[in-house]
Amino acid sequence: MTPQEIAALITERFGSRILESKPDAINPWSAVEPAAILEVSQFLRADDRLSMDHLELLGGVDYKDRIEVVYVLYSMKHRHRYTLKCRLPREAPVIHTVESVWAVANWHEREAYDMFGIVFDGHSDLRRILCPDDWEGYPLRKDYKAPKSYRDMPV
Amino acid sequence: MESIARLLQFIPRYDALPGIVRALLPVLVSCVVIFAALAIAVLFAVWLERKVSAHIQDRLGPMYVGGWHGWAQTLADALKLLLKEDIVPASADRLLYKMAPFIVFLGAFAAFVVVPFGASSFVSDLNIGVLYIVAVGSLSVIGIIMAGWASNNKYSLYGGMRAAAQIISYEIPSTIAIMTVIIPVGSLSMVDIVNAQKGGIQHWFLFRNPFIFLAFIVYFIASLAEVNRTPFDIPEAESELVAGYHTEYSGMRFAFFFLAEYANMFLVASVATTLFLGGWTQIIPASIAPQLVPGPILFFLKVLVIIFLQMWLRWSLPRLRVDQLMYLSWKVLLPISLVLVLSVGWLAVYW
Amino acid sequence: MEVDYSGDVMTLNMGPQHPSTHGVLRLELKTDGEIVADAIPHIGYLHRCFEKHAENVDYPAVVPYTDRMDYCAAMNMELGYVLTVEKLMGIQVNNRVRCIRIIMAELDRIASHLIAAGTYGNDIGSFTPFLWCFRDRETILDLFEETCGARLLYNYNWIGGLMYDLKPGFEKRLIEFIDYFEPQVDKLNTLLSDNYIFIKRTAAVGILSPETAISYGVTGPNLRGSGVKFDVRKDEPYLGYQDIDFEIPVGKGEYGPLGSCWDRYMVRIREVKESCKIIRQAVAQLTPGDVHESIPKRVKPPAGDIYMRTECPRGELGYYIVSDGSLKPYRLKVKSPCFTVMSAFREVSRGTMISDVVAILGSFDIVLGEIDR
Amino acid sequence: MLNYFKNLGLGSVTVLKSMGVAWRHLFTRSVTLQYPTEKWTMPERSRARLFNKIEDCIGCGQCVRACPTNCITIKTEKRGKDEPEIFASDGTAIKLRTLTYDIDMALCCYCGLCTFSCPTHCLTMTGEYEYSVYDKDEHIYHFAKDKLATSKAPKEKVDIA
Repeated sequence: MTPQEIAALITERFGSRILESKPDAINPWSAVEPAAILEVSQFLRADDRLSMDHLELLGGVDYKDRIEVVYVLYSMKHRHRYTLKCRLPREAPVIHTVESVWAVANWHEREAYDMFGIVFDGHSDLRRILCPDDWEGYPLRKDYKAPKSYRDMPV
Repeated sequence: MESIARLLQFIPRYDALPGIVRALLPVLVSCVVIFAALAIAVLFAVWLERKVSAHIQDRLGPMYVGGWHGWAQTLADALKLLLKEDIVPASADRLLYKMAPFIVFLGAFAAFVVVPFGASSFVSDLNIGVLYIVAVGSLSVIGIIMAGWASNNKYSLYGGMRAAAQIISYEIPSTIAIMTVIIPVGSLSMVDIVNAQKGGIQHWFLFRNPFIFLAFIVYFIASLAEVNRTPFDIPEAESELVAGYHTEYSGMRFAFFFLAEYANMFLVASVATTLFLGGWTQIIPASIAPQLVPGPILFFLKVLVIIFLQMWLRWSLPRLRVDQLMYLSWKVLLPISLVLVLSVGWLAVYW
Repeated sequence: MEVDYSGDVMTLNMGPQHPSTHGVLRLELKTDGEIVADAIPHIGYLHRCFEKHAENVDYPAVVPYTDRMDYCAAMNMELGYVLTVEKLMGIQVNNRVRCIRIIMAELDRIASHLIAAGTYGNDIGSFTPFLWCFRDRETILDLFEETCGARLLYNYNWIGGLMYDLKPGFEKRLIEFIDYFEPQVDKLNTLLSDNYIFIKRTAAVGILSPETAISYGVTGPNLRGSGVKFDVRKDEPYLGYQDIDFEIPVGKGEYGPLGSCWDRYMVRIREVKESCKIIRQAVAQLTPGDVHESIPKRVKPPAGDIYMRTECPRGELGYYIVSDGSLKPYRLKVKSPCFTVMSAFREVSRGTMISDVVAILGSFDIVLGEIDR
Repeated sequence: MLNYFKNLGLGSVTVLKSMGVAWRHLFTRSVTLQYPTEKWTMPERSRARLFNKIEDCIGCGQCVRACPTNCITIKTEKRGKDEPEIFASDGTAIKLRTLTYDIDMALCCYCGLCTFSCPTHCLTMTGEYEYSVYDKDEHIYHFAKDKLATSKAPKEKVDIA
C-alpha cells in the first residue's frame, strides 16, 4: 500500500481522531489523537490490508511547545511503512501503552519515559531503563540541565 | 621407598638415630621427592598446555621469560602467585576456605604413593593399589565442595555442586573400565599389573584385546571428567560460572588449586599408563632391540602422550551442558563399560 | 521445558562484570538449581548519551559518535547515519563511492560476524575458534587501516562521500584476502559449527518463533534464524544492493526446532559467505571517480523528519532524524537492533538452564555499546 | 535405540574431525607478532597522535569547530601591523599569533575531522601510537610554546633595529 492509501484508510476509519496527515512527506506520517492511539494501533496491526506487525521505532521528540511520540510501523507481510505521531502536552505527557500490540514497545516506552518523562498508561513495568533509577530529570528534554554531580560523584 | 631407605643408609651415623626417626625419615623423604617431581612436572605441563593451545590457535604462546620459548614462564607465574595477597572474603567460612585447596591437592598427591614410576621406583606396593587410587583420587571432591561452600559465593557454590555431581558420576564408569584390566591380571597391585604387561608393545593391555582398548577410551573420557577438563569442565566453566569453585581464591591458595588440577591430570594419565600402556615397560621387545631408555623416563613419556591428548581435546572441543554430561555418564559410558567388563570376563573364562 | 518453580528460588546476578555478558549487561537470574525460572536483563551501564551528544554537534561531527555505538561494526553504523542525512538532503553519490561503501560495509559485516562466531564458540566453551576468527578479522582491520587510518572507529563514510579514496592495489589485496578467507569458513564449520557437542548445546535451545520474533521487533540474523526471509538490503534496497546477486540465508532448523541458537549462529556463518560474494561483485563494479565529489561545504538539511534503516550486521539499524534546518540535528533517535533483541531475551530464556542462558545471549550477538548508546 | 547409536557415531566422528582440524593447525605458521621487539609498519594514513606544525598554523580555529569532543584549545591575538608579514609554507598569510594551541589527547577521539578542516594542512595525525603516560595531564600537548618564545625574540630584535 502506498502512504496515500494508508492515510486515506485510517482517516476513513477514524475520522476526526486523525488530526493531520502528510502522506507526501519524505517520511509519511499521520498525527493521531493521543487518546486513540491504542485503537489505531490495534487496527493497524490487525487489519489484513495493513498488518503492521513490526514496530520499528518508538521515541519521543521535544518540540519545546509539545512532546511528540513517534511510532514508525512496518509490515513484514506487505513491506510498507507508516509513521504515527501523537502530540502530548509538555507539562503532563500521558499516553496509553501499545505494549499489548507490539511486545517490543515495552522497552521502547521505558526508554521514552526515561528520556522524556512520557508516562505510558497501563505499562507493565515503567521504570527508567538507561539512566539510574534515582536519576533526576529527563535528559533529552530541551530544557534539561545536566546536574553537576550524581551521588557525590562529579558527572 | 626401599631404594630411598637404602640411600638413606649412607647418611653418617644413620643407625644411631632414634627408631621413630628411622621409620619416618624414608616416608618423609619419598614424599618430598614425589612432591618435587610432581611440582616440576606440573610446571612443565602448564607450559606445555600454553604452548599446545597457542599453536593450535596460530599463536606462539609465552616467548620471553627464560629465553628459549618462554620455558620459565610458569615458574615466574608460580612465584608471582606465591607473592600475591591471600584474600579471604569477609563472609567466608574461614577455616573451610583455607583448608579446601590443601585437601584438593592432598587427594591428587596421596594417590601417587602407589604409582610405580619404574621397576623399583615406587613408594609402596599396596596389594589394593588400584582401589587405593580410586578411593584417594576422589578425595578432591570434598575439597572442591568445601571451597564452593566456604567462599560464600553463588558461583562457587554452583561450581562445587556441579563438581560433586560430575566427579561422583564419572567414578563409576572409570572404575568399571579399570576392572577390565584387573580381570586378566587377577591382582589389584599396580606393580603386578605392570609386570603382567612386560615384553613390548604387543603385551600392553591396550593392544591385547579390543574390549580393553574400548575400555581405555571409556576410562580416558571418564578421567577427563574426573579432572574437570574440557569438554567436561563445567565446574569451572569460565563463561558461565566465572571460575567455578575457585572464583574467590587468590595467590597461593589459587596456585594450589591450579597445581592440583594438573597433578590430577598427571594422576589419571599415570593410572592410564600403568593400566593400559604398560607403565614403565619398554615399547620394543627385548628380543628385537636393546632396552636403552630407563623405565621412569619411558613412563614419563607415555604419561606425556596422554596429557597431550587431554590438551588436544581441550583446545578443540566445546563444553557439555550439565544434563548432557550426566547423560553421557549414565546412559553411554556406564552401559558400555558394563558390557566391556562382561565381555572381558567372558574371554577370561572361556578363552 | 515445563518445570514447577515452587521450590526455593535463588537470585543470581550475572554481570555487569561477567565473562560472557559481552559487555556490561546485568542479568538478574532467578534460579532453581540449574534451571532459570526468570532472567531479567538490566541495561544502561554503558549509557553515553549518544542522542544528547548528537543534538549538540554538527551533522558531520556525529559520524565519529555513531562509530562508538556498535564498535564491532562501526563502518555500518556510520553508513546508516550518512545515508539518512544524504536522503534528507537529497545528495546523490557517484558510483565509486557507492561501490566502496558496499565493499567496506560487507567487509565490516564479515569482521563483525567473525567476532560473533568466535565469541560464541568461547561462550560454549571452545576457545580455539575465537582466535582463528580474530586472526582473519585482523586482516580485515589491516585493510581498513590502510584505507582510512583507523582500525576500529573509522569515521570513513562522510556525508556525501568518503574520507579517502582506496589506495592503489587495495582491490588486489582484497580479492587475495577473500580467496584465502572463504576456505577458512569451512574449517571453522568443521571445528565448531558441525561439532556434535556444539550442536547439542545450541540446536534445541533458545527457540525464538517467527511470531515472537516479529512482535519483539527482532531483526537481522536473529530474525532470519527464525526462518523469516527479511533483509533490508533486498527488501528496501539502498546503495544499489538490488543489482547485486546474493542469497538471504535463513534458518532451516536442521538439528531441531526452527529459530534455535544454532540457526541464528549458522545464519551468520552463511552470511559471511554471501558477503564475500557481494564484495567480489562490488569490486567488479568499481569505476574511477572522485570520492569527495558531492561532499557539501555545509551540511544544512531542510527542516523535516526522516526515518531510514540499513542492514547492519546485528539487524536493521534505523535513524530517525528531526531537522529544524540548522547545522545541528534537532533530534536523533536510533533504532538499535540489539536493544530490541535484548527485550526478547526474557521471553526466550525462561525455563532454560544457566548454561543455556549464556548460549542464548551469545547467539543474540549483542553489543552493549549499541543497546545503551 | 538406532537413534542412540547414530548419535553416538555422529558424536565420535565430529569430535575426531574437530581434533583433526586442530591437529593440522599445530603445525601452521603462527601469526603472532612479538610486539615490543617486532613492530608492524604503520600505513601512511594511520590516525594516531595529533601533531601541529605550529609555524604553518594561521590560528583560524577551524579545527576547534570541527572537533566533536572539544579537545583543542586555541587562543590567538592579532599580530601588529608593524610586524613583518609571515607566511605559512603554502603561502597563506599568518595574521594571527597563536598564543596557546593545546590538544588534550586524552579527549581526542581520533576521528581526523580537524586535520581535514585545516586550511594550511599544518595539523596532521601521525602514526605515533606509543605515548602512554602516568599522569593524564601529560596528555595535553602544548604546541604553541615554542612559537611564543620565537615570536617574542624577533620583536626585541625589531626594537633594537
